[in-house]
Order: sequence, then C-alpha cells, then structure tokens
Amino acid sequence: MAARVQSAPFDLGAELAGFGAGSGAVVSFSGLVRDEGGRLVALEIEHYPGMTEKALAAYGERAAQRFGLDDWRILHRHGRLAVGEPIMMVATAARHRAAAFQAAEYLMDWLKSRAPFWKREIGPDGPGAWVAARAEDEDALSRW
Amino acid sequence: MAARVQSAPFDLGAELAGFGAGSGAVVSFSGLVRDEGGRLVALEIEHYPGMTEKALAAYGERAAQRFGLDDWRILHRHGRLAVGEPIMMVATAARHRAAAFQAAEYLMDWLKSRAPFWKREIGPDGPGAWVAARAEDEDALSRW
Amino acid sequence: MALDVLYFAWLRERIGQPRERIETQAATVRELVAELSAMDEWHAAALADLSAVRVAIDQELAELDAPLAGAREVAFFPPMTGG
Amino acid sequence: MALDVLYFAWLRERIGQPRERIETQAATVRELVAELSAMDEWHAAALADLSAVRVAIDQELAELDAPLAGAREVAFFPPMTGG
Repeated sequence: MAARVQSAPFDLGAELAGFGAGSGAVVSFSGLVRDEGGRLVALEIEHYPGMTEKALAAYGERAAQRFGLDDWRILHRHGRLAVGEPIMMVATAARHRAAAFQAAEYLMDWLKSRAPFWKREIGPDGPGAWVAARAEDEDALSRW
Repeated sequence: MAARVQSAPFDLGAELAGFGAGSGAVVSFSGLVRDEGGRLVALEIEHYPGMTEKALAAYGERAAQRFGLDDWRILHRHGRLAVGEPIMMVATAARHRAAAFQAAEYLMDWLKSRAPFWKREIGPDGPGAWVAARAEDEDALSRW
Repeated sequence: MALDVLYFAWLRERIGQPRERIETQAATVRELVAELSAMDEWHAAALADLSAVRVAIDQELAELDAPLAGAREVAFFPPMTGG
Repeated sequence: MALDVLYFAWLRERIGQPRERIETQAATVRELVAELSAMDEWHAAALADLSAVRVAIDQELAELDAPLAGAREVAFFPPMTGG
C-alpha cells in the first residue's frame, strides 16, 4: 500500500518482486515513453509537489476499498525521461483476477486525468509542445 | 510473442525485463497459489502435453490480432506448486493502455476456461479435491 | 479405425489409466462414448454425466456430435481450470 | 487575505513565474481569476480560456465557484496528462 513520486528510473521487475505474496491475482500496468515515430527524444514531466503524493495515495486507498485489494502500489516519475524509459507503474493484488484488473484500470483512469502531472515533448531540437489531454482519457473516468 | 509451458518456477520481474520495449503500455497478470485459509499446502496442475502449447499460442495470436498488440507472452506451469508460488502469467504490450488491458483480460478468460489445465488441491494430509470450474469464469468468455 | 483415447484429471482416475488404444467404427464422439461406456463400469461411471465432460479431437476442442473421420487422438477431460 | 498562487505547465510559462503571493478579498476562485486577469496581459492571456484551466485549493481539485475562505494556496494548471 504505497504511492511514490520520484525522478529516478525504476525497475518494474524489482518493484513487483514479492508484491502480492499471499494473494491470488496480481495485475501490473506500466507506461513507457514512446518515440512517436522519431518525433521525440524524451518527455519532460512536471508535477505539483505535495499535491501529487496526496492525490496518488488517495486514489490508491479508494481503489483498495472499492475493489477489496490485498495490496496496491503506485509509482510515478517526473523530470526528463528518455524514449523507452518507464514513466510510471501501478500494481494491484486481489483474491480474484476481476478485482485486480478493475482496480488497475480504475487507478490508471484516475492517474491519467486527475493526478497533477503535465507532459511536454522534447524533440531533437529541444522542448516542443505540451501534450494535450485526450478526450478518451476524460471519458474513461465516467465508467467508474 | 511466445507461449511457454514448464514445471519450473519463474520470476515475474525477470520475465518482464525488456518486455514491451518500444511500446507505450505494458500490462501483466500473474496468478499465485493461495493457501485458502490453511486448507492448501500446494496445487498439483495436470495438463495435456501437445495440446496445451498449441492452445496457448493460438490464444496469444488471436489476442495480438484482435487488439493490435506490439508483443505478448504467456507462461503456465504444471506439476506441484507450493502455496505462494506463481502459477502462470500473461503480459501484453500495446500503444495505448485500453488495448493492453483488454488483451490481458481476454487471454486470462480464455486460459481459465479453455486451456487444458486441471488443478487439484494438496492439503496437509495429501491430495484432495479437483478444483471445480467456476461459473463466473465460463460467463466471462461471453463478453468477447 | 485405430484411435488413441486419452483421459485427464478425475476422468483419468476413474477410468484407471491415462490412455488406451482402441479399434472403433464410431462415426461421432457420442458414438465413441457409448462404446467406451459399454466396456466396463469404470468407463461407464466416468462418462455418465456428459455435461461435466469436455472433448478434444486431435488436440482441438470439439463437440459431442463432431465426426471422428480421420481422427487419430480423442481426449476426454473435465472443464478446464487453468490460469 | 494572503494567498500563494501557483501555476503549472503552460500557464506557468505564459504568466512567467511558478508562484506569487497576493493579497485578495476574492470570495471564490472565479473572483480571484478576475483579479489576476486584471493585473497584466500575461495573466489575462493565461486565464482567458477557463475551459482549459483546472484549479486546486490547498492541493485538492476544486471548481471555479468554490469558496476561498480559509484557503492558503490556490493552483492553476492545464488538464492533467499523467500516466
């Protein structure tokens, strides 16, 4: 049961080692920086120190209650992230797979549209556009 | 793009190392042996050598086509598995999270009810009951 | 024709063997079940409730009324419990 | 009352600073936006289209008509793009 915000890279495998022990079903999601057909060399991720940690912990606790999780973990990076690097991960552990899957999707939908992070593209020539919010991400929240 | 059946344990973290490189969204599911309130010390998993490998590969390829996956992996163990050990895993990689989540759930629904594995409980006093198929697992297939 | 017939999980236990080779003229799985059930009480008991039995022909899931023409291997087993 | 006002992402860039401390009598976020917009053209430009602006009061997401009584920190930023 932990939310973490950090600039350092993380290793998904290491984060999942021992996670969900005693539980039956473990789901993980991780997001990686895509190169967008060569347009990107990195992402710069800004966040709101203080609010971010509180928001992630609140979403995690809400998911744990709603889906009866045995355990959960949220990790999100900020700063400059090169193409191919992991941006963030969530992991959920529950007795059965349906709860673990639903909780992971719920967490992702909330993180995408309600956690205070903003992505900016860094191209070969330097900083480019701020990534626009996707209507699908906003719509995804309405299912919960 | 690989399906594997083995009796040896596996390490989820090691299996996911480098998985989905170049993709944007990676989802993994892993199933672990629960102790069922102390009733179990292990599971014994029987399978149908030959058919199992073909079935897993077929489900993987079907998911890749249907959800446009960049990569997928299925690993399922057989033999005697102690409480807490990993039973199986699936991993999916796609451009966006919706496809990666859906493909992982699709694979799990097919594996649960259509891959030729049978679980038997091993209690403190030796082999016990064969695990009965759950109606929810059969129902889950109808959504695809 | 000669068929390899395989059994898994509790069907294997009730019948007492994991596989057997038989000679049959059965046209469908259902006809094969009738022949097997007539062999002895163990086959009969294992195959009594077909709602609890699944079938594969040459390692592909099949229905009870599927034709056996050309088949080399037929397997009977309970509903799967993988994952 | 004294308020810390924070800006993130392109709002921070357009306004030219990440935070400022202001004295205000604004009763709601919307009144605060009107005061800020009157300060200079950069504030006005950044806050012109409120449909593209999200707000947090004391690090909790809030609506434009939320009351500011007791607030110490108000933040303005674009729709979030985490995950």
